[in-house]
Order: sequence, then C-alpha cells, then structure tokens
Amino acid sequence: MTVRVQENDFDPTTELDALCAGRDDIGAMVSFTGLVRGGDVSEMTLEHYPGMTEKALEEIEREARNRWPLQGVTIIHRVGPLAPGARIVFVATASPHRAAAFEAAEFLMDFLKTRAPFWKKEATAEGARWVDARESDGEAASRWTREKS
Amino acid sequence: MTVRVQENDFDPTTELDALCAGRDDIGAMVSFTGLVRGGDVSEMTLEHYPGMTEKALEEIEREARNRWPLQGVTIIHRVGPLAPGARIVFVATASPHRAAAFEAAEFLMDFLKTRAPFWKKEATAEGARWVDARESDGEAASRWTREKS
Amino acid sequence: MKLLYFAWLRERIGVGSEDVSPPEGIETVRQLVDWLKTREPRYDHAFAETAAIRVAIDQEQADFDAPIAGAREIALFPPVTGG
Amino acid sequence: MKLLYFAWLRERIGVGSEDVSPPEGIETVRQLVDWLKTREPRYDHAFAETAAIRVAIDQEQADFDAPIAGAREIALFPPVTGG
Repeated sequence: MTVRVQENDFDPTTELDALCAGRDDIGAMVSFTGLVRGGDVSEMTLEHYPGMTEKALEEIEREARNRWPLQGVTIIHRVGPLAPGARIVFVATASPHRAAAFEAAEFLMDFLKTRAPFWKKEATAEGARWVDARESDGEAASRWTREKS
Repeated sequence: MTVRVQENDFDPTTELDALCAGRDDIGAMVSFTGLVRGGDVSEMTLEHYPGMTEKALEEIEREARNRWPLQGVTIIHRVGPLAPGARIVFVATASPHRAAAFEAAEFLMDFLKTRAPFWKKEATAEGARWVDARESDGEAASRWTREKS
Repeated sequence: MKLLYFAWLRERIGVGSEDVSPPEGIETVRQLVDWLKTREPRYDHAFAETAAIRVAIDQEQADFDAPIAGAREIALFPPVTGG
Repeated sequence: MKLLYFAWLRERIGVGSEDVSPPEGIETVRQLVDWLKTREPRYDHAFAETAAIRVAIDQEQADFDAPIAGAREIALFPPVTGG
C-alpha cells in the first residue's frame, strides 16, 4: 500500500513496477492518471489539509480492500502549482482478476474526489477562481453505497 | 491511435506520455496492464494470427471510439514466450472525463479477450497445456451489447 | 482549540489557522460558527452560506451538529475538489 | 485456397498452413471441415469437436454455415484466450 501527497511529479511505470515487484500472482493492474486541463486555465494550484489528507486516503484505500481482492493499491496526489497537461493524481490497483482491478480503481477515484481534502484553484486570464464541487462527483461516489445496499 | 503486436516489452509511462503528448485537453487516462501469473506456470507462450490480429484490434478500437468521447487509445499485445510476472497486454484510454476513460478501457479488454486472435499456452512441470477460453470472459463482453440494446 | 480554514474560506477569513477560546455555551460546530460570525465582518462574509461549508473534527469528517467538547483541531472548508 | 490453423488445432494437424483445392460441392465451412476429416486421421482428431472451433474467412470472423466461394484464406482455431 502506497499513499503519497507530494509536490513532485511521479512516474507511472515506476509506480506500476513497485506495485507488482517481487511477486508473480498479480494478473491485472489498472491505473488512473488525472491531468490538468488547459483551455482558459493557465495554471492549477492544489491546496490540501496535511495530516487529514493522508488519513482520508488511507481510509479510502482500506474501504477498497474490504470490497475487492486487491494485492496492492497506490494513491499519489500532487499539491502546489501545476501547469496544463501536468499529472495531478495517480491511482493504481493490482488484483488476480481484471474486473476487481477496474472497479476498485474507479471506486478509489470516486471516493478520493468526494472525501479527500484537496481544493483546486484555477488561474485564468480573468483572474483566479476556486473550482466548484461537481454534483456528478457526489453521484458517482454514492452509487457504490447504493449498489451495496 | 496506437495498435501494436510485438515480442518486446513496453513501458507504460512512455505509452501514457505518447497518448497525451502535445495537448492539454485530456483530463483522464486509464491503463490496464495484464501480467503472466506464475504458480504452477513456468512460462506462457502467446500465439496469434498475424494480419487478422491487427485488424481485430483496430475494429475493437473503432467500436470504443463510437461509444465514448475518446481522445486517444493505445492497445499493445505481446506474443512469444513470456515469464511469470511479465507484461502481456496494455490498454490505455484518454478522455476529458474519467467515467468514459474507465468504461472504454474495460470494454476494450473485454472485447480483446473474446475477439482478438491470440492463444495462450502454459508450460508447467507436468507439461504444456493450451489455456481454455473462460465463460466469464464471454459474459463480460456480452454485457456491453445488452447495455446498449 | 485550533481552527483551520482552507481554500476560499481561508482567503475570506485571511488566515489559515488560529487559536480560539469559545465562551461557555458553545457546544456544537454550528454554535462555534455562529459565534465566529459575531466577532468580525470577515467571518460573517466567510460563513454567509454554511450549506457550502464542510467540517472536520480532529481530522475526521463531522457535521454541524457535532459536539466540539474535547476537540483539539476543527477544520472548516468548502466541498473538496481534488482528484 | 489457403488454410490456416492455430493453437492446438495447428498442433493436432501438424502444420500451421496449407494450400488445398476442395472438390466441387464443398460450399460452406462445415462442408470444408467434413471433407478435411475424410482425408487423414489427424484431421478427424483435430476436428472431432467442431463446437470448440472458430473460423475466420479472409481475416474476418465467420460461422460454419458461411460460404467459402471466393475465399483466399480460411483460418480455423480454438476460442481465443489472449489479453
């Protein structure tokens, strides 16, 4: 299990290799990489709540492991200023089977987006603005509760 | 769009970087990496149908693009002998939004497993055996037809 | 008791954290926020819409009716937008 | 007409490809396979269970009732197991 909050960029291959290092019982690894979208955004700044962030990510990771047979989970979230096209977030899962790896990665992203204390501020030509929470993210997260009930 | 059948290994970071190179309108990239599982398997050999394989993969890719707003798709499948732990297959999708990237990657894998002409042969201490097609793979692929009808 | 503010809440209040000693009778997060609003206009402005504000007590998500007795660290912030 | 065999079908027949000239009256894949089975025991063994065999005509998936007239390349193989 790897949970990291960092300013620096990360390398997907290094993270995927670490996830399956030294074992040969993993059949499937799924990764999600979130990127800064440009358009009218010239820079994105990520603020977070040190201490709580790591706790929240570890709790999300624990929930995923309770639901799926996972052999490894990696969650990396960058903070600070990021240029368009830059990687923001990385989530990877390892499992014997692909359905579990896919579902768990999607679950991790849905919960990360609604429960982990990160906030995005966009710089544009008209000034800076805080990104509003999207209703669709809340809906995406709540479907995992509905499905289980 | 990248579709490759090759004996050599590949590098996930290189492939993901190529998928989003020179643009900043991609918000989400999902990758799937399939690995050779060990256990009683000492080596896995992948046979394929040159010519048809590429066509089948390109058709699968086209179908995914018809269903989801994808900005890029990469499909790489290795052939020849592979050791336990080795990468076999890589599928990556790029989209403005994560749900499309996740669904399309899962769709690509389900269809690749049931439509692309690859065959696996496992070497074990008791000899070599051809892997049987799994019924669950057929079910996974057919759910995409049901959902659309 | 340490209060933490994030994102636009931090910007409106003007500080990221501060130590406060709420008077007796302030027992819930809601009462704490109402008390803060009486202190200075910047708090009133920041907390104008409490529906848009989330709270964590000692780094665990909580709600506005949660008791604050014994809390070391209370964080107030807008809905999260990471990922 | 070129025939291609893959995986255990290739192993049972002993070659990966061969050129054949089916006699007149062989119009579908099923008839082609039935004709092959009459040639030598190794074909009979390979095609014992046609339910477990898939076919592609000129690199497109087809079924056993598909006509073979005009086909350049017919491939016979077990269900695929890649990915």
